[in-house]
Amino acid sequence: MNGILNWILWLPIIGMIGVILTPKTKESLIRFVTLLTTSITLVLSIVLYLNFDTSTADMQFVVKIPWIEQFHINYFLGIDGITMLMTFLNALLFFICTLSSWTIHKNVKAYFALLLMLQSTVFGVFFSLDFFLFYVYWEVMLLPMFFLIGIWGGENREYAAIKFFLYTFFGSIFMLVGIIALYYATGKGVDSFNILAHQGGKFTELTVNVFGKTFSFEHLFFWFMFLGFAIKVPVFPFHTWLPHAHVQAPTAVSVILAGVLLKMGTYGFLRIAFPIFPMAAVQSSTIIAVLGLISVIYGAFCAMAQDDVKKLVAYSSVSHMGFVMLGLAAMTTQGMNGAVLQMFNHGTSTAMMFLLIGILYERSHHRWIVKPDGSKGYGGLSTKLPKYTTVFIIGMFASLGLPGLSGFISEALIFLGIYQRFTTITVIAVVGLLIGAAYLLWMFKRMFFGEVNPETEEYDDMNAREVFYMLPLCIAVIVFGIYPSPLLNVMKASVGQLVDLLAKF
Amino acid sequence: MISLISYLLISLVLFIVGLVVMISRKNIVAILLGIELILNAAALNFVAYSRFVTNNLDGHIFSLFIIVVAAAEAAVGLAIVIRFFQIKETIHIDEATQLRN
Amino acid sequence: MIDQLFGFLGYYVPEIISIVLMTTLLVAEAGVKDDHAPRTKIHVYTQLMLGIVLVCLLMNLGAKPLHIFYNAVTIDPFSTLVKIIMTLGTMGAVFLSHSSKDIYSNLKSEFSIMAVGVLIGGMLLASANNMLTLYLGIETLSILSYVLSSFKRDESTSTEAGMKYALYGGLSAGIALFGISHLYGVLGSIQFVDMVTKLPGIEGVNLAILLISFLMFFVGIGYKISVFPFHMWTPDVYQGSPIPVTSFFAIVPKMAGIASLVRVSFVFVQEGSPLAISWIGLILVIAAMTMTVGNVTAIGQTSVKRLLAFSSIGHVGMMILGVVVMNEAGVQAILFYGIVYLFMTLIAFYVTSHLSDMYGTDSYDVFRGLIYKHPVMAIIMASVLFSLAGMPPFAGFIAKFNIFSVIIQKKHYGIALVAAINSVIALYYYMKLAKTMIFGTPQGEEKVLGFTTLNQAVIISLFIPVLFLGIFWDSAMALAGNAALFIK
Amino acid sequence: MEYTVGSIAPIFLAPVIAFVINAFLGRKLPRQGDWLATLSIFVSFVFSAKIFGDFIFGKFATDYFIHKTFTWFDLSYGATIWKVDMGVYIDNMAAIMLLMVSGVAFLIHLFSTWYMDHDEKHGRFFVFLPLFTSAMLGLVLSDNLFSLFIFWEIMGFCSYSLIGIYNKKEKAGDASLKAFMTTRVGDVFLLLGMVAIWMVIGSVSYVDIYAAIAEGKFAGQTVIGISLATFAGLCIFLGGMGKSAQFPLHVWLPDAMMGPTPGSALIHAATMVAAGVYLALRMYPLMVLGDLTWFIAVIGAITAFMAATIALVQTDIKAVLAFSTISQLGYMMIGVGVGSYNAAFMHLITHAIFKACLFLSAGSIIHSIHEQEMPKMGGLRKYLPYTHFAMMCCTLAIAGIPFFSGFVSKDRILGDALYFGFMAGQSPLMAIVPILGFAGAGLTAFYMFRMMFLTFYGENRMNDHHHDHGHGHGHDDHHGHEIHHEHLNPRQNVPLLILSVFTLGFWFAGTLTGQSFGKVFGAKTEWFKILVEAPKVEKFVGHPRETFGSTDSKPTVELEHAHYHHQTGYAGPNPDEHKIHTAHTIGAILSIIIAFSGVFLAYLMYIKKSVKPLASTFSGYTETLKNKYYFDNLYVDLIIKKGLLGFNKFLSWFDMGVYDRFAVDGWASVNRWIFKAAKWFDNVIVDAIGVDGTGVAVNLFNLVLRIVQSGKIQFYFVMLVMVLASYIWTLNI
Repeated sequence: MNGILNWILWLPIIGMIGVILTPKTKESLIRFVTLLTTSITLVLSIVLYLNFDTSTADMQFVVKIPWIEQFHINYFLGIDGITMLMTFLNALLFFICTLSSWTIHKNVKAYFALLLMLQSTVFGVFFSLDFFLFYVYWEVMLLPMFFLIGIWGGENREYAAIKFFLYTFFGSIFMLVGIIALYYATGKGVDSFNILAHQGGKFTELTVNVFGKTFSFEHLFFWFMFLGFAIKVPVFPFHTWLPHAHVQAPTAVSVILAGVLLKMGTYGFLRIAFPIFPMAAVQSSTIIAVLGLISVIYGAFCAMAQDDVKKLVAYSSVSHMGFVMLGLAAMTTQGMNGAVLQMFNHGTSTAMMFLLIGILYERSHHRWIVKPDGSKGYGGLSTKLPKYTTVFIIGMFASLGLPGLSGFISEALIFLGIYQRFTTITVIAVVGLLIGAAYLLWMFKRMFFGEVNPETEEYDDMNAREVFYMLPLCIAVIVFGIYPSPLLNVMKASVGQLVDLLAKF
Repeated sequence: MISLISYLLISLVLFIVGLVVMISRKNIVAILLGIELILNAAALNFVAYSRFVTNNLDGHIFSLFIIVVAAAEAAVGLAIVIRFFQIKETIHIDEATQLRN
Repeated sequence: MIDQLFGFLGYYVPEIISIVLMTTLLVAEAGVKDDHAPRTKIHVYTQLMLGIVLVCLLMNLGAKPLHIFYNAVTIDPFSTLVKIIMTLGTMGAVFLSHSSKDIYSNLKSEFSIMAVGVLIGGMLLASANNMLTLYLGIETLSILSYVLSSFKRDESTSTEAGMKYALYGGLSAGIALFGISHLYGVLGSIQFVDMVTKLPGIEGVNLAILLISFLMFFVGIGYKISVFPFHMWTPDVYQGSPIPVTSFFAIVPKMAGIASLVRVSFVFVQEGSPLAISWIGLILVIAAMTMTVGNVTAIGQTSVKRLLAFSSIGHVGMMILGVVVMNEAGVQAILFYGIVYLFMTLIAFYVTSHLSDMYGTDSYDVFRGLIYKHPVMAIIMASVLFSLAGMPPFAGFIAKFNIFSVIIQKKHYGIALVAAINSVIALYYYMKLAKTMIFGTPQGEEKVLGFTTLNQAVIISLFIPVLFLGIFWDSAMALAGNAALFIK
Repeated sequence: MEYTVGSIAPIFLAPVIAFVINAFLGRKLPRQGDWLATLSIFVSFVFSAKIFGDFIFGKFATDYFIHKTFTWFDLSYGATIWKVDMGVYIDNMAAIMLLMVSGVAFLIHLFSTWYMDHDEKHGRFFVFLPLFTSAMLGLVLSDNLFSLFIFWEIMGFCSYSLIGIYNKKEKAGDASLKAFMTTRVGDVFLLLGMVAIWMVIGSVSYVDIYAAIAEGKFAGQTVIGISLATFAGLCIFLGGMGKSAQFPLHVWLPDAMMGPTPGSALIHAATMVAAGVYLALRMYPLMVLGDLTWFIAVIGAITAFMAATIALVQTDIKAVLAFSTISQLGYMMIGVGVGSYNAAFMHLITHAIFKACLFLSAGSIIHSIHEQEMPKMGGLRKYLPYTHFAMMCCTLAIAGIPFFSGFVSKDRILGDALYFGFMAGQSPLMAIVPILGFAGAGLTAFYMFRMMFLTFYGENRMNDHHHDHGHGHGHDDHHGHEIHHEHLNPRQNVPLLILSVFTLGFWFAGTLTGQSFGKVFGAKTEWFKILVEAPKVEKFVGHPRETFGSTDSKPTVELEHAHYHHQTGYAGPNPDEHKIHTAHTIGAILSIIIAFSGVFLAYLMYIKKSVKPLASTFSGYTETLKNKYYFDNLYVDLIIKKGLLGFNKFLSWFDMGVYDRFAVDGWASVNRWIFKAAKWFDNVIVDAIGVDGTGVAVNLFNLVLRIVQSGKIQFYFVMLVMVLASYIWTLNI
């Protein structure tokens, strides 16, 4: 069982090599190879889930191989509850994205190769427990994203790709400084790059001197890490790369971006920033909460103003990730669990939204709710595309947090958590819920109600393939909305441990 | 009795004169001469120091090497200047502003 | 006496072979007419000899450090490793010169002569152990470099470049020499070992003179490695010179200069030495300024050659950060960076040279849509650009990582931040080029021609280390560490 | 009495199953599965009836209740124990509610099978209706605010879907959006209040909340400055206001009539809108503790009166009913506020029945003549006799005519309101509660009979060939709008008749007049009054938590006949018993007089035509009424369109156009400016600095460097020497 992480991590790379070896002309074969790889990965991740021991918060399925002896850098993999969910989400979304990318015809080979590479790197980020390995994956992940956005994106793709790349790189370079500082703060010992070994607030007394001013080591490097992760989330002041990237990226990439990559930021907080710098985290939790609150409200308001439906959903993920930040800032059992659950649920629901927008885009070749000239972009879709409408309603209500669908429980938990520490913020944050419903329903009303547009006439309803790949998400959204325990039981030990740790400071 | 200081002063003067020549004169050959002046200042220093301070031959040898190097440098420099003149038909330094951002 | 002279010749074989090579080349060049075949022979011969030099150097790599020829030169793993890098750089440049159209065919073997000459100077400089050797090294490097940079005889730009280089070099060398002369006066010797012993006792006027003259002396090295503010000749010369020359300049003289900088720092700047106080600060400021100037100026460039030139300035700024920390780890980082930098620079210049040969210009446009014209070239070039920017999984990241690691170890967080910002800026302009190659749509549909399998083989074989050292870098680190061990 | 999952779950699950089946293969089923939905509701009706029987016919004591829980999910780890329990809480109130909901829902389903026939949305309608019913039943069954909130929202979703079911109509979309958002405003507050309670007392189960109130756990707790009880109570009541369309948030209910009439009957008349009142009743002790009763009463009074006035001028029959619903809900809130707990609940039940019946009758009219505008109707009495009968019963009931259910409940409420306003020593301002209440009662009688007269009486005002119908020989012409002479159709009329039977007063009062004597069907005397009481919180302290499968606890207290204190709702001897009695008597008399005068006025106006209709007399005021006091304009045009959207547009412009452009990319324009300056300064600068990412500073620096790099070698010399000098100077020796 121990090697399974290796398999999940490297299978996509094997698949990528397979894709590269397939001749350029055999496009269907290439698609098939990719699909095969992703589906095997999905199966493996389910096997992983079945063998996962929910009772313990320790790392499981650990793989540890020395890599660079001199620096004590190891090839060190392992998962706990939080990562388990992310792993499953990642496997699922890539499987679905492969199916949804069936309609890609430009440069198929390169596309799927990059897609598989992306999957492997994302797995790497979630699995790696060695700081160096983590950073390497964190950075390498940018390369396939850069090319996927830049080559298969919309008309303004280069700008978006470069912006995404630079923004993230800017954040992560600070993270690198932090990582190295930790390496020396722990005396270059055997565990200097071991993430787990750093955890538990070992650095509360240290101080550092920058440009002649003295800072607390913990605070300084907490904020360095914060920068790296907050840009990824993205939290309010660092969010502007997201709309560009989302609007320009092809459907599958938006799905991955919103579904998994944003979670890497919050995952970073859970695995690195909070456990390693608990004191700083607790002391600056108010700032995080305020930033999260601003993201919630600001994102929601901006989303409401959008005429481009994809941009709207992009801003909505700013808002929803703000909820995650609120939950993290709460640092209570409910808040943290809610945050992690929200990570998963937002993954599924937003993925649904982006996929659906992609499906619509393939038919209409535009994404205007209201065209720049003021005319309706769509209209009467619900009469024309009944199946599509049903799925859309499920996805939409899931992401606006309708009870009975997945989004609600996580948001409720986050509210319960945040209320205990920041009452006022909670009171303000409910506005986010309100607007969150408003922009989605308003969009739905403008797109789906009313008489059928002349151009809408030609659209045909979701075909079998599309239904097939939307189905798992619908099921996930509904089932985990009614019965979240399968998710919560997996994560609660790991989260609980973190909460207990933070409670000490 | 000529002391070390006077040698140093002279060499300093030479050095500064060389600098000034290089900075002020527009004639490339003159600038090359400025380089020579600076080198000679250094050479003078070496000899003086080895005479008055260190009492070993290092300085003398060094100065010999300097002379050789200066000759080589001058040769190459002049060769390039000649090419420059053949192309531009001038040796005015401000003509050499073709390379710039 | 005799054995002091000849006993250690064994360790000096590489230099000797190079000198022999240079002289033989001179003779051969005199012999041949203006046709291509013999030049190929000469080229092959050069490469062979350089290969032998390489082998000898590799054999020296294990040797304990020793000062030979009455302390004139030091043979230690450090200098040997630097020499290896330089030799590889020379081989690359010579190969490039042979294929490049930027150098007149009748001058190709002359290029080899000059290159080998510069290599000899570099070797001298790298293992210089007294002021005389050091000075001679610098001058040998410089004088031949002047010739190289003015290699396109009847192009005004090239000549102008050569002339500027000559004048600027002359001035810097002169100032350095003036400084050296006063150092000799104050410390009473030109042997490093003897000078160091005198250092602690210096005070008063002598101290002032010492400091000033040491600064002047630093000008000599500084302009060779073209650090701010002595870098100003660099862009013009790099622009004016033919591409093979530029690539050569970007590697060999820089490595030699850095080597001597390292040695001088380690010899003179020790505990209790009066220089120690100001030296670190000086290098810190210079490094920060250099990398910032290099990267920021590189942003604006449209000529890829200039871009690479400025970026090389930026990289030098990165490298000399390794000097700041004054320990083996720093030197190790520098050497590793040097190795990686060698391969990356060579590939970058290869591609640029070939494209500019083909299209007659080296502007961004010739790179537009390269992925469709020559996928292999484009992918390798893109990877190298990301590697230069310090992206994993390429070796450039490891090099950067090591530099960061040593400076943070000494808690220079401020400079670490500067370096961090710089690598973001660097990433930006490298990415702009990569973007042009991969996202851009080519104007013409024509494929890239004339990029022979040999060239491809060379590029790929140069690329392998860039990738390999990015993932399994411990062996190379161990090598560099071993070389750095005996620096003191 | 043993209750297991098997005896309770079907109430909730049967409709759910129907929903799932209809949702997935409804199209394949015969009649798109409407029979299945109806059947499922009947199943839950049977089970509810069982429970009702157990509770009402003497099996249990007054405040016996079933409370069974199971763990939904559990976040406990290590020392921290935290889990979310779901459960079932059934007391008398719940039992009655269950019977009402399932019964009414069943009849409405039955009616819908006729009404929705051949409707394009038939299938979809029968997907959402059972889902809604299950949610409503689940809400009644649930033992805590959390699950209540969940079902609450699901009902909101069903209402959204049913309002917007005719998705071709743009207005349907608007209406559904409006309905969902307006209720959502309340809902988020409800969530907030729930969270507040949860995090302080550690649970939101009714039982625990009551116990906490009794133990004084709320004492001293404050939220953002207000006492917790007030804050939470207010938030929860706001939720109720949203759902029950109380005064500021009432705007959505009239528009909600876009949906099919039976849907409106079930959701927007009988059950869902009553959920807000139900919630207020459940949380009554909290309201008392938070001293919110006066607020509830005032809101209720305003709503009751305002809606009644608006109803005066409506011409659409469904609109009249909609506003009457709002108004009646206002009465219920008054009842809650003035502490006539059981009257309020009774009114909820009676109103549910007669209002459902009214809507169904309206449905049967509309479906028969394809017309909603009352001025175009008239004289339908002879075509639709059964409908007329049913509707007349209900109108009598709602108008508060004696012997009808409406009188029984409303008169008690008004009586208590009278006491509350004048005798309970409240501030004189509270007098508006009874005043508005009675005024509203009169108006109600008036507009309801106005509706009856306009619809069923007088001459038929439809176009000519309909007149032919009037003369009875039009059966063979095939024009669009025929009035079929109504035959007794089991699916159309039987539900109406059944419902109309239950508009009689004695079912609820146990007597005909509502005064206390006599026994009916062996039910306890005045069963309603006795069985439904405000929860006596101290009884819940330390009550054992039961999970499913464990045995029930025995009845905790024996029967009590005492009235309970009006202001607190706590049991105990009441000092001013007689005052209340006088208040009730006065109230009864007053309301009878007012009701009859209202009816009489309507008669004069619309039958006798001896009094000119309102519209002509106060036309200005009529305009205001026609525009519903301009609430829609205020909300939609001003707040939403101008305020919110404008702000959002600005914000997103700021985000992309300002923040992103200048702070992040840093510089588009600044950059261009730098170039201009540079060109003008020195033609050194030839090409564009990069496109993105490095910020103004870098570019300025770049500019400087480019100027320095002038290509003049001697300038380089100067720089060199200067820098060297400056270095030497920094050595400061």
